[in-house]
Amino acid sequence: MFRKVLIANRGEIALRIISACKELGIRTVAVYSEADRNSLHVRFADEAICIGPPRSADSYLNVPAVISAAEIADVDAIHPGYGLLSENANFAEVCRASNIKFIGPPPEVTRLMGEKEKARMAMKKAKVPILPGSEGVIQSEEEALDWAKRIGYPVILKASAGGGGRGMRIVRTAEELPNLFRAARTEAQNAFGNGDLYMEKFIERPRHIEFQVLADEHGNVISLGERECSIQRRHQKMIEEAPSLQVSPKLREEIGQTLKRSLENIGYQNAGTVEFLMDEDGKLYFIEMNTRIQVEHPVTELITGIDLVKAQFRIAAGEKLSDILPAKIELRGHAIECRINAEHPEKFTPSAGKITVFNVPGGNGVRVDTAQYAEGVVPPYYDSMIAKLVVHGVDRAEAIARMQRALGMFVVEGIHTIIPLQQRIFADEDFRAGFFDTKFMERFFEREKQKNAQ
Amino acid sequence: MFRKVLIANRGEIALRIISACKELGIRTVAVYSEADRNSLHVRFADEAICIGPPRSADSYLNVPAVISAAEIADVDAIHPGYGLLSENANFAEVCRASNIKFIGPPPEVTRLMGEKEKARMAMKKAKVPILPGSEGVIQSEEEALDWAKRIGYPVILKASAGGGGRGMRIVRTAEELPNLFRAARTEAQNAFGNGDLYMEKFIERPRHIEFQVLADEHGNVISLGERECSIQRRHQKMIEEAPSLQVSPKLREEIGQTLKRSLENIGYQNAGTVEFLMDEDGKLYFIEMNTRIQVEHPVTELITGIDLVKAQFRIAAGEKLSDILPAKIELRGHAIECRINAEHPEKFTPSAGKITVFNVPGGNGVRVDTAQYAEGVVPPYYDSMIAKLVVHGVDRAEAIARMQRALGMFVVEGIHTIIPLQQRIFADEDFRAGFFDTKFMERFFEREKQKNAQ
Amino acid sequence: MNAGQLQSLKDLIEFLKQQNVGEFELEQEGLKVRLNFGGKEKPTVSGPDAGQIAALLAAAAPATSAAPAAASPAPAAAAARAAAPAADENAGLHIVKSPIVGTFYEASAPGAEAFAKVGDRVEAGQILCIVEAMKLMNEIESDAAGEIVKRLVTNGQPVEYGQPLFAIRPR
Amino acid sequence: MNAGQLQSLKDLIEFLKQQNVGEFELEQEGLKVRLNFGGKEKPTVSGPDAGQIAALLAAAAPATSAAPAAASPAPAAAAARAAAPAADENAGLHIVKSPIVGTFYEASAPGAEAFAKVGDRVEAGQILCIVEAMKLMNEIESDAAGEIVKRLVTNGQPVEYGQPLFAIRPR
Repeated sequence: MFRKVLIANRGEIALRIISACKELGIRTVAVYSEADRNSLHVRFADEAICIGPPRSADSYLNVPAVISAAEIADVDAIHPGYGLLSENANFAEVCRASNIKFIGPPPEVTRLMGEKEKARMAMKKAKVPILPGSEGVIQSEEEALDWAKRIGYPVILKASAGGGGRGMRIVRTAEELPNLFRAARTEAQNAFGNGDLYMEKFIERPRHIEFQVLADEHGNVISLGERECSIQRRHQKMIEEAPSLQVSPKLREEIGQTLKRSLENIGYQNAGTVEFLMDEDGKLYFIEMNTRIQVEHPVTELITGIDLVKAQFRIAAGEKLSDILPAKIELRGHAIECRINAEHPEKFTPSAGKITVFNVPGGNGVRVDTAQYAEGVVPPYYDSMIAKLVVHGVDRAEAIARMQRALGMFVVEGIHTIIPLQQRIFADEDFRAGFFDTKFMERFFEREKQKNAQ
Repeated sequence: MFRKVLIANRGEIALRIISACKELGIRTVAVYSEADRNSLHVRFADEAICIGPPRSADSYLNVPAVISAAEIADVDAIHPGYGLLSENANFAEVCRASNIKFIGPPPEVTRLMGEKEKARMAMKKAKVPILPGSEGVIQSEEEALDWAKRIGYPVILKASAGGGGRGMRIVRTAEELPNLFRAARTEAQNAFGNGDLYMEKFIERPRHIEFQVLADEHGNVISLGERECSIQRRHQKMIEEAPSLQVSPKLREEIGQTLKRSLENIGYQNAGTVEFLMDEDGKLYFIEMNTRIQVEHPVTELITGIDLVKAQFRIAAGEKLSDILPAKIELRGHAIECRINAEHPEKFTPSAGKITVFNVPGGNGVRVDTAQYAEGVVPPYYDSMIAKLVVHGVDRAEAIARMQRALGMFVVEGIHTIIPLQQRIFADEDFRAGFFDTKFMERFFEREKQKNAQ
Repeated sequence: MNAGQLQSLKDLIEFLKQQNVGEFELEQEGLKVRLNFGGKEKPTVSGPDAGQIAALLAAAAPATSAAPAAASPAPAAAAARAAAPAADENAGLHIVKSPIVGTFYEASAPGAEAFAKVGDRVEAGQILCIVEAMKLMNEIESDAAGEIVKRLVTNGQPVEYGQPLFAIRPR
Repeated sequence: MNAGQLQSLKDLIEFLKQQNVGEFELEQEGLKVRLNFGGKEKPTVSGPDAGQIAALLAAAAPATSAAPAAASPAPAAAAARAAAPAADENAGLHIVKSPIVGTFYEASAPGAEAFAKVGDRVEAGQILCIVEAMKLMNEIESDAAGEIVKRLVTNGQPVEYGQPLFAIRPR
């Protein structure tokens, strides 16, 4: 096992990784920006090194600063957490060159999965169901009409170079296609300097379902089942749960086997998450793979009893999955996570500042992952998530009841949080019935607006 | 299910019960003394009623005050928690007369189990192994010699009326018996005005092992396995764990079956704990039964996945065990609880006062039950336990490592706590190896004294 | 609380009564008030009235009527609680508090004359009311001599330990 | 820090050095200092010396030498950190801080002459030292003109972002 590890992250995930290290007997080195001098990840690490000013680009995302800190602290390994440098293949390569073990897959795999089209093709080859779409760039309106016919309407046009909705058009009939194609191409050209478009099947009410995998460095891959992450606001997940009501044991087993085969072929290593969209008929389509630990990993930990971050370290130290995991993975009960963001619960403006009161709920079946504390400060420079409230119950009904009582006992004063919004979601009939998709929050806000207007 | 319940307790257990009620959809009424006006059990209950001044005898132990509060709040049931009125059969009777359901066994059973000699005889009749001893009062030295011969040395003489070590003598040989017998009788006579003595087998290095049971109101009893509670200071438990390393699956099954039979005969109802001593050969002897929820119930909850407090309510509402529990109870992993007392970690003087910093550990496998918070006050009137830190791991080694990291992250300032002592215990080789008995803490302090003297 | 706020509260109370609301919660920054008049039938009054709510509010929520400096609730002893309601107008008054939890009755039986009314001059040791607890009628004696200037609870109302019952101007 | 405390600390440091201690932690009410000199071989110095420990201590633990009023650590910006060590004796001095994390070297190569020594007069823009990060030798320029009155780190010592390197009395 490693002697000493640098944690190239901040906030709750840095503390989560430090906790795992402490339990494994690994010494820890925190890095921090000047804004995080009084953070708990600094307090609870064995050593701490200031690597730059508050802006992430100058500190947490500054590869030379992080690597220098690793060198002067003389660590064996770096855990990147999520976000920041976690999916930066160059960083993983510098680690390798510096003879420091990067806790994650090799840079080649990270790079492959980072290029969406290549990842899609690799998964398609391995027989993972992917969203039907055009192969490569569509050159003309005629070609677009042809693809749309093969894929079946509705389809969506997307900019090859793009993101954030620009150069994107939903097309429902052949009649409207030519105009929309031209509009998308112009928009993409203006936004990205590149007018290339491709086409995918459009799902009106998709669910976001993802599978957690672990892979050792001896060619073995295992799937630990799925998480349901459809409750999102502007593509940001807010609530995640496991298992999904929509995934039958048979489907879980099938996807698990397919992922095992495909990721063994690709040479995947360490923890990863394979994201799918589920259509209205319950069919899953691969969209992308995240080559790191995920924010919402605790829900999988609670139902499987497996510590995923410890597993990451043991995998990176060369252990085999068969030595890390129980012989048979059993899913037990139901887990739900609420992200607690420091945001105004209606306007969603970030709410940085000093926390005056911080009462964390506890008791049976409640887990809180946070690096915040009473009298602590939420700096304005980083992600607004200040805590994850996770519950475990014998079934979804108990988990929901438990989350409601825990949300009611989570007292944060001095800043705004979305706790009141989370409470309203858990009181929502559709949510409680499991009747939702990634458009749920839009409808939810619409319903609230109408109610308030009455 | 009940509509509204009064919680006749304070501190963490009051909050624990309120949490269970919230998850079951039951309205809650807190009662409080003037010293607890700002307590979390008052804050998180739906209603709260002040029942008296700080002294427990005038508030929490004041039966008319508690019953009056129940009447003016119009509750269906009272949950007594542990301690205070929980094993007061008269209180349970008043509840019954007032047409309020007492969450616990019927007063007759509480009364039987409260009289140790009767409880012992009832268990003996039901073939539960009891500590060998004299039957009733020993009249003379000759009779004492006779009993000692039958029981086998060493034996212990105890005052029938007594407690607290007075009138108690350990006898290792027949030669020393007559003198010790006379001394014990004189001491008992002086202390209690009653010189009656009885005799029991003396176990040099006993372990304290207890079995959790649940019993419904339809005659069904089940054992949920044991807890190991040998780490005690002055008969106060400090650390509890489940399962015990000393209890084989076979022994667990045997004792479970015996308890099921005997408690079904007795007509036991609701939750209870049967306490045993284990001798050096691994044999268990019944000592007493606690007819209430126990402080250390969370370790059983963590390894069984059963919510014991919710089960108490469901049983009291008339549900059957077969509807409350899974078809097969499986023990999963290992759980340990540390009691966090507001005491000086070396001198053990109680440490009341204002808490200035209160950082509760969280993350994977950590549960904290507490009613304390930053800026909260520990009043000097009550029990010194301010929190229970409970961990769950795949095995004892992981649970110990997790407890160590969690203790290190539990920051309490403003008052003293025994956290530093708990940390030293978890670093102790004998404790880690599971090599301990109820005398462990005496030896531990002796070893520390010797080390410090060097 | 200024005049406007007081008026709003009165409106609210009237509305609550109109609507037969049995429970009421008020939460402000650092302050939480809970009331519950639902449930069992009261033997002598048919339901809560506005005066009763106002009295309970005053008793349970000192911060709303006390000076702004006292707006954040400190650990409050019963004395502080009792003294706080309108500290200004109660200045110099002695407060008789309930020594037990129970139900307040003004008279020995429904329809009988009240033990004490506003304006009465009472002696220390004189019976002022009854608080019923567990079917026992506990006579509550005055612990001061003087004139009763206020009764702070209504007949049939549940009272906490330490809850103010009467205000007396001592002789 | 009074004279007695300072002397105790010096004794402790000498002792630590004597015992070849490679790591050192100091914790006080609300203050935690960690040092680590173990691990990789330093190219030019064989081990930590007392001056190095003292300098790091001074840099990392402002509260120990600052006035009692500053004893509880507030969120500290680098400026505060740099200015704090012996605010009294550094008053009026300009502190040159490390702009990057790395290893401090006084000279361009082992054995070569140091870029700057105490007593030297330097110009703004003049190279004072090198901080090595990822095998790159980064020349650190002075951001003030004046006389170097103190060097706060030793050759081969690891330095944080914002760590004070030199104290300059500005011209």
